Amino acid sequence: MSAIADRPGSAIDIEALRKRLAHGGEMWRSLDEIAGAADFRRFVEAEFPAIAERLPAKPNRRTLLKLMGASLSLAGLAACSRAENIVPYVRQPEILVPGKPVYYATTLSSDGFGIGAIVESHEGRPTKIEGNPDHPASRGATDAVMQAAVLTLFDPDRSHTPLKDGQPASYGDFLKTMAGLVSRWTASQGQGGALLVEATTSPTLAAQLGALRTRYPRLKLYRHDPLAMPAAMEASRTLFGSALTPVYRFDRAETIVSLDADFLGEGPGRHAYARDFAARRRVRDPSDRMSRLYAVESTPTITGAAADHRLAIKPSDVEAVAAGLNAALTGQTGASGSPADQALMTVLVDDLKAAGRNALVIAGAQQSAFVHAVALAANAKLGALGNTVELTEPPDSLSVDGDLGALREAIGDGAVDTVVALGANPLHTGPANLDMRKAFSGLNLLVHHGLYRDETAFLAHWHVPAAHELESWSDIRAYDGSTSLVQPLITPLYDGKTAHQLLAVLGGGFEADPLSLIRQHWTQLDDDAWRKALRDGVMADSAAKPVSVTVSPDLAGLKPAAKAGSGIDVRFVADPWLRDGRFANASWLQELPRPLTKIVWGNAALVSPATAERLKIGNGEVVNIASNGADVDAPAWIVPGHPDETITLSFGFGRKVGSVAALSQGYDAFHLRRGSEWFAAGAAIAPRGNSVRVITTQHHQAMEGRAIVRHASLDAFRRNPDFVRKNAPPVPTESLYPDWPYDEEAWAMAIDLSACIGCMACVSACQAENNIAPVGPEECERGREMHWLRVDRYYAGPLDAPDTFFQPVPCMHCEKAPCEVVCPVNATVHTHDGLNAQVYNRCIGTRYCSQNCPYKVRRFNFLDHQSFDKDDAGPEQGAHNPNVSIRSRGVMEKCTYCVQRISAKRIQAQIENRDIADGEVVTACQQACPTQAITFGDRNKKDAKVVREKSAPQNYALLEELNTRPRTTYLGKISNPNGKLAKPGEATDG
Amino acid sequence: MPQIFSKNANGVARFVIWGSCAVLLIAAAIGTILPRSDLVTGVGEPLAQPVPFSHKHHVGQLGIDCRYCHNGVETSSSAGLPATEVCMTCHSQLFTNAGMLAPVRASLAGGKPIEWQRVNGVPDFVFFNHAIHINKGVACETCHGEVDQMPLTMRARTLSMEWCLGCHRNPEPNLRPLQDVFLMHWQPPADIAEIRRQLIGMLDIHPETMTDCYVCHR
Amino acid sequence: MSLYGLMAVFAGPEALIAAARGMRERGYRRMDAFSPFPMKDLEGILEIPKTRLPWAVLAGGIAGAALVYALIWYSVEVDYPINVGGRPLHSWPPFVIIAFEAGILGAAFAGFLGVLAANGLPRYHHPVFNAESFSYARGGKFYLLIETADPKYRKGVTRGQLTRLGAEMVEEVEA
Amino acid sequence: MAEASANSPAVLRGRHDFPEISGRIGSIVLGGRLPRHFWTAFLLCFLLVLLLLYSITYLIAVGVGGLGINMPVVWGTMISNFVWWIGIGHAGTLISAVLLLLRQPWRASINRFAEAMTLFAVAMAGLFPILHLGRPWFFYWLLPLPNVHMHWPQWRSPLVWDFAAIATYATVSLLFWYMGLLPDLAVLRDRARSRPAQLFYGILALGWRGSAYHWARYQVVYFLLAALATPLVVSVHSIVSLDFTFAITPGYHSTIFPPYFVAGALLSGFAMVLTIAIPLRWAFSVKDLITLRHMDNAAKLMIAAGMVVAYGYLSEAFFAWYSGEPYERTMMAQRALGPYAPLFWIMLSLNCGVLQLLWFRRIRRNMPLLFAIAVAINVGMWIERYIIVVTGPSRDYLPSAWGEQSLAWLDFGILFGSIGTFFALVFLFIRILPAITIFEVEELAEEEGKIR
Repeated sequence: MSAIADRPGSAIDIEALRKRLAHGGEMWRSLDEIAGAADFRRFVEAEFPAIAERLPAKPNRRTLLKLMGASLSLAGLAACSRAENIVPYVRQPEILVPGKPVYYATTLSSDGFGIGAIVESHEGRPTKIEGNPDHPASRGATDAVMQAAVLTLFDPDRSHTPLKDGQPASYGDFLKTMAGLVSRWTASQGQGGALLVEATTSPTLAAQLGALRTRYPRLKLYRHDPLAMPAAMEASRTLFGSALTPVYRFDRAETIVSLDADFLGEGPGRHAYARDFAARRRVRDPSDRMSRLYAVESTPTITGAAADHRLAIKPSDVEAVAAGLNAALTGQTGASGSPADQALMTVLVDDLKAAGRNALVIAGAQQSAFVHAVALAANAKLGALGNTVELTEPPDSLSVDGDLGALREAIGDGAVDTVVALGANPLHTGPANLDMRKAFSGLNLLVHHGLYRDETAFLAHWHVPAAHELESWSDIRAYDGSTSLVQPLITPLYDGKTAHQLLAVLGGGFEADPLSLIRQHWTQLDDDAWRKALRDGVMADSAAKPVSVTVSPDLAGLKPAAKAGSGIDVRFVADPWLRDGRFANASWLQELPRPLTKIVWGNAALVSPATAERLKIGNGEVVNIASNGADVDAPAWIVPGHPDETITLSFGFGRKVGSVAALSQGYDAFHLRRGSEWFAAGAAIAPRGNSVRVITTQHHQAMEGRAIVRHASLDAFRRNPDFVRKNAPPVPTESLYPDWPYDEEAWAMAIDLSACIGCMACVSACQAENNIAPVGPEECERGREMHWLRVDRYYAGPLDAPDTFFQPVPCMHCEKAPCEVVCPVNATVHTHDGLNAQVYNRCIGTRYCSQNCPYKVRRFNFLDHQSFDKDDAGPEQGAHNPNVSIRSRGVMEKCTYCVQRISAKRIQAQIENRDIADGEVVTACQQACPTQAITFGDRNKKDAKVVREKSAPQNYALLEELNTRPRTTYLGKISNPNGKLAKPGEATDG
Repeated sequence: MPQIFSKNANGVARFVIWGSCAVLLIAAAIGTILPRSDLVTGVGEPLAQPVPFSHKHHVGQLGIDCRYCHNGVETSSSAGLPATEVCMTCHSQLFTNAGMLAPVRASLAGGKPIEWQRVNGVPDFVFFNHAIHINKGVACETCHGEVDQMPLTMRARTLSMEWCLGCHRNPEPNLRPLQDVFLMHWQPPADIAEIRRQLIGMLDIHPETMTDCYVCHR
Repeated sequence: MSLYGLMAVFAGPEALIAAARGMRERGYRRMDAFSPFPMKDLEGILEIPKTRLPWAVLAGGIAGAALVYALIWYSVEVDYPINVGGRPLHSWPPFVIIAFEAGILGAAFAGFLGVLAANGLPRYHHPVFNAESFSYARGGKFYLLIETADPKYRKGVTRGQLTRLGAEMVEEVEA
Repeated sequence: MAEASANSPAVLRGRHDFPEISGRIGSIVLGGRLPRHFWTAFLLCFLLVLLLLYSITYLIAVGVGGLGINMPVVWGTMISNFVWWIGIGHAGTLISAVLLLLRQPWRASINRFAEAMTLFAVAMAGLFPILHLGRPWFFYWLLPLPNVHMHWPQWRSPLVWDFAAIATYATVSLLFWYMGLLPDLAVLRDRARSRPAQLFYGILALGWRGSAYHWARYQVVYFLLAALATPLVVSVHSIVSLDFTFAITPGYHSTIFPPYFVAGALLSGFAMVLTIAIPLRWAFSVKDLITLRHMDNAAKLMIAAGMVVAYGYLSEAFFAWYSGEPYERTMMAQRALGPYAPLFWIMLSLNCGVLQLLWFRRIRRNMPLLFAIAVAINVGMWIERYIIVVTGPSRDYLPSAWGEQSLAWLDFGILFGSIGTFFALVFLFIRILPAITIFEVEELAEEEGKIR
């Protein structure tokens, strides 16, 4: 009941009103702090003169948000004026028919690895990313970061022009400087020169680097990848003498043991892994089998949430567990000291042995070489090596002279005086203790190549805008080594250059054309093969071949590295969407709730309930985390199931550059990092006493004993297949009203809760497809976020080791829709095929429908989130889907089952005078889902997939006792715990 | 006491009462008629175009098919405007230095598109699809009128929701055999009623599904 | 200047009633009484016919309800049938509510307009206002008007009778 | 019966004659015989009117996002203000219509301003459903109009019923009120000295001359209107309550609402009558026309209505428990113990606690105290409406969607602005029209034989 302490001024001036509207105190703190900083000032003046004037005052958040939130209309409701210009082509491209989208295959980079994508393009405007079903790393799935690619492409904050010492300069001048550099290097064989690259798998890039190094033998090459996880390589190097990377085959795995591995949420293979993992757990009939997952983890992850048995321990204890596992498997005694209780270990080991070659032990990528070695040894021992695990040449192998630390030393002792940084932003992502700012300041020449005018860009003597991956020609390899091409969807908006071009420049190729650079590398492809590669989005059988190896049982002398330190362990994680902060300026990603915490527009320090109790801290209370010399202030956030005496800090926030990034809060965990390590033992935590707001989109975590997510163990399911009816309210059988006939199509959706891993891909896909406005932190804090589809997260069972459930909640499209009868203006009504249609232009905003929606899936435009003026609309409007109306202020909106897609398919079918085939209409959420948890189709088609799903015994409708007759139904969650272990929380919360 | 009001006050009162009733009625009538009148809908009022393009000449006199310029009409939601190239296919030969075509030549030379004024427009929250109408036997003429009589293009129908629904509820009277949809001044054959009844079945048209909101609003 | 009638002023209600009754017994028909507040007894004495306005009110109510219900029915069944929340097109219970309100409205209007029409109001200029003594304002005064149109009206006689019936004063009212 | 006996004071004290009555009442208007602080008080109200205008402009300019509402609680003060004002409107009609039918003599001297109060309250109430809209400028889409975009209202929606009910209620109250005014307007017309006043009241009086024939028809129709207004007034607040009852939201979906809303309306209505009458009779020294008896009866009616409301609270809670529905139960528990608990308990203590004081005659006859209680009840009833509006959706079916709304300055700006506007209108009414029915008081005096 806190009234917002915000007094109106005297004059009634709309602009002033808008400004005063809902600006939070701390919201701007971050901006004010840096307002003084010279480089920021320069950035602002160069970028937003309008804001620059306002800086001393409190800027108008909402104009700002408009400046960068993808929020502007292509199809504005206001554009009804008579005098409207329409502009034809001068020369119309062959393939292009105005009004018909074109689809191209390309590949997007995820921490340097490729994930195949199909990009929808309207009149040459990429608007939507879909997964490429033929690409091994995508299998048709996407994730939030991929979806946001179109947003970052059109982000007006992107670097527009080259900068010389922070001042706009011409690319020609840059080339002159480079010419000088090239001649110097040619003379000195690259003496004193260094290249700084980030994680990459591009064969062409590797080749170019190779060529450069042969051209300048003294040229040094460093790689800075803040999210690098080198342990696996180390392990394989020590074990087999060669760097090999594991590729897992979950489609073959029966018993899976994860040693702190978040294989569903992290890593370049996550989509494929999730697909296979879910496929092995799809149960529709008591006779079906399903795999079992034991997860040991040092921070809550969606993998742990999906596990049948989960053990949360300090990161430093994982090795002990690994040792215990190793001992148990190799039959040694002395699994003592393992924090895992014996019962679990024995059951786990039995299951592994039973599974034999179908067992799978996975080591967390962040974990130490020892854990990896144990995992490899275990798999080898069980015969799983070559079956569920294949070892291949790592696609990102690149022989470098070292990492950022090495570069720092080289600069320090004067070996390097010129650095060309490609993409990397070490000033933000580098370990604090290196003090790269100081090091770089001493350089003769620092060239930075990146998408944004980030921290490094402002320090650099020369900054060159990079081409967005949707603007670039390149090539890239996937987690399994398969190679695919990256082709541009649009010519560079801001005349950005690809990394290949820049390397070519360093090699003296000043006029190099981005396409030919790639094409040259692939001379072995004839034009047909090249075109095929482009069309398919992946090169046929280019995946790396598995290498057969033998593991020495003694783990080649690898020993546990970490000593179980006293004090609190710090566990670093990369933010699932912002990664190392490179996507901090994407409002979609900022506003996408984190899978487990549901936190948006900031990050928090996650702790377990017990630890919080011990430290007497509550949610949002600021704590100071001090670890080897550095310290950072962060708001605490209590997460049930978080390991005790451990605190999870996430990278990616605390960015100060970029107008969206400036809106968000959060701390910069890189301050606490020393090298590339992922754990720090013995941290000290001191409550500060004050607290800051942490914005979350879900405030209540328990199901209150309601039959919302209905779940059972596999055994329970076998005993009682329709467990979803057990201790759930009875279903009304008849209605007061006669049933309405639906004799054409009857669209319906089924969501398999066993398959849902809560990765949020569906939500971001929905946002991209349906032009859903980001609303910014204040509005989110007020609970006014606009996502049509939300993924509810519930906890059940004991506080310290709860079960975690995810439930995607779109509109249920009730046949007896409560929302419709209360709308006074027929703005929401039913269609002949049973859609609960929402007519934006009819809505007057009584909000009665939302009031009467038991699922609360409707979203309201409380404020003017989307402007219709195409002229002052920034480039972001380019990302908009032209087939979906932009909703104005004061209008209700909600999930439409992607009605624009239905209409498109229906029109197509009707033109061809045929029925709509099953699976022809695919909703955005369904298409993005990596585990195919969502099925959509025509309920009237007897053989439709959705009908098969809904005929499963565990099919139920949310709140079906209300007799709203939802078209969206759920398949109850079935887990597969080992009967020998009493699973906590199994009985509760039916 | 003396009269406060003069004798004719009663007359005035009566006049005021009946007068206000009349005013109300007239206002209601205007409110009903005006939105449907050409003043508001802009029917029959040509817009000034950068190039005074005459459908009368190109369609009526030269008999160029609609699809020659509006080539998306059968396949796409948008019928499409002719690219400058298309104009120049002929005008590189004919009227090569006619003054009124200067903007076209300039456009091709400068690669700068011609900015036409939209004549037949619907609000942005209305999603109209040309292809489906053409493929279901709704002729160009039906909505765009007799463009071959238009020296300057003008709106021929109100394009109001009322007008759209009129046909969506009962499409039959507006259907033609598919081969005739691009014809102008089409004379229905004697047995048109029968043909239309067949078309409804043949083209699988379901009027009951055509008044759903999302047919136009998405 | 023709004469409209004779206006007799009485001190109190009782006097007026007595006078009215008296004049009536003397066979006067065309007369009217004016009082600051309604006086039931006068109705009988002056044989004021029972008003038929209640029927007008009833008719108004029925008309209002019927019209609105018909409009609703036309809109949901004929003009634009839509499936709203799976409810029947003709969901009469909610429609009745609106019809009820419309009925009340119709009845009220019928009553209000009816009474004005029946009373011939507004009538800003009326002969009785010509009477010097007639003021509806000061209250306390009660008036009896005998119209010249009355067959038994004889100027002197009538005036005498009124005075005898206790009129404080009798005044000629011009038409 | 001149001297009021202690236990039931007379409805009319002292002896009067007709000129005196009409003179005293009329002179308030004509002679501008206003108490000292009349205009200062009016000025205060006028400032609040300005606040209302500012707030509305802000609301239209910025959008309903300026209010504290959010998901899931998308309804807020706009709705509770609406229900509150409508409720206040009810007492007026009840006094004037129901008491007229029941031939309660004590209605005579208070019905006029009670009716005026009704009108102004309904006028205020009428604002809120429109201000509440996300796109207020389209409110007329609730009407069946012959437009080209083919929309009809969705007749099943309680909001459309509201629209019909409020419109009817406002119109009928206005007609009823105006009809009651006719004779008094005639009085003012004839008493008026200045020509403008004569014309003003003359035109409004429609040439009323008190003919016996007119009185006869007038009486009949006036009673008929009263007979119409009585079911109307009940239906109106029942329909308003259906806005909630019709919804399946826990805490809304309850059959007790219609009677309990009507009772609540009377409670708040009479509270407001007292809030106006007590200062009025004091300021204009008409204590002998508006007597203790009126105050006393109003207070008694408040108790009666209040007890029904209390029963409403009780049965709401009871049926939430008795239904066995987890949703209803949780909602109810949360209402009493959750984030809105403080409001809830304040409401109970005011509407059920403070109310009980009225059992004591000494308190009922103690004007300052009675006034204070009336104001307290008004506050309590507003809170009740707010609680009903917000607690349901804030704790409905899916816990994941639970959340509370806040109150922004705008919420208060509009609420207090409307209160100020209401009183400003009351002041203007008192200044321009007779606040006490002249002809009925005279009739009363006649019947009670209190004529000198």
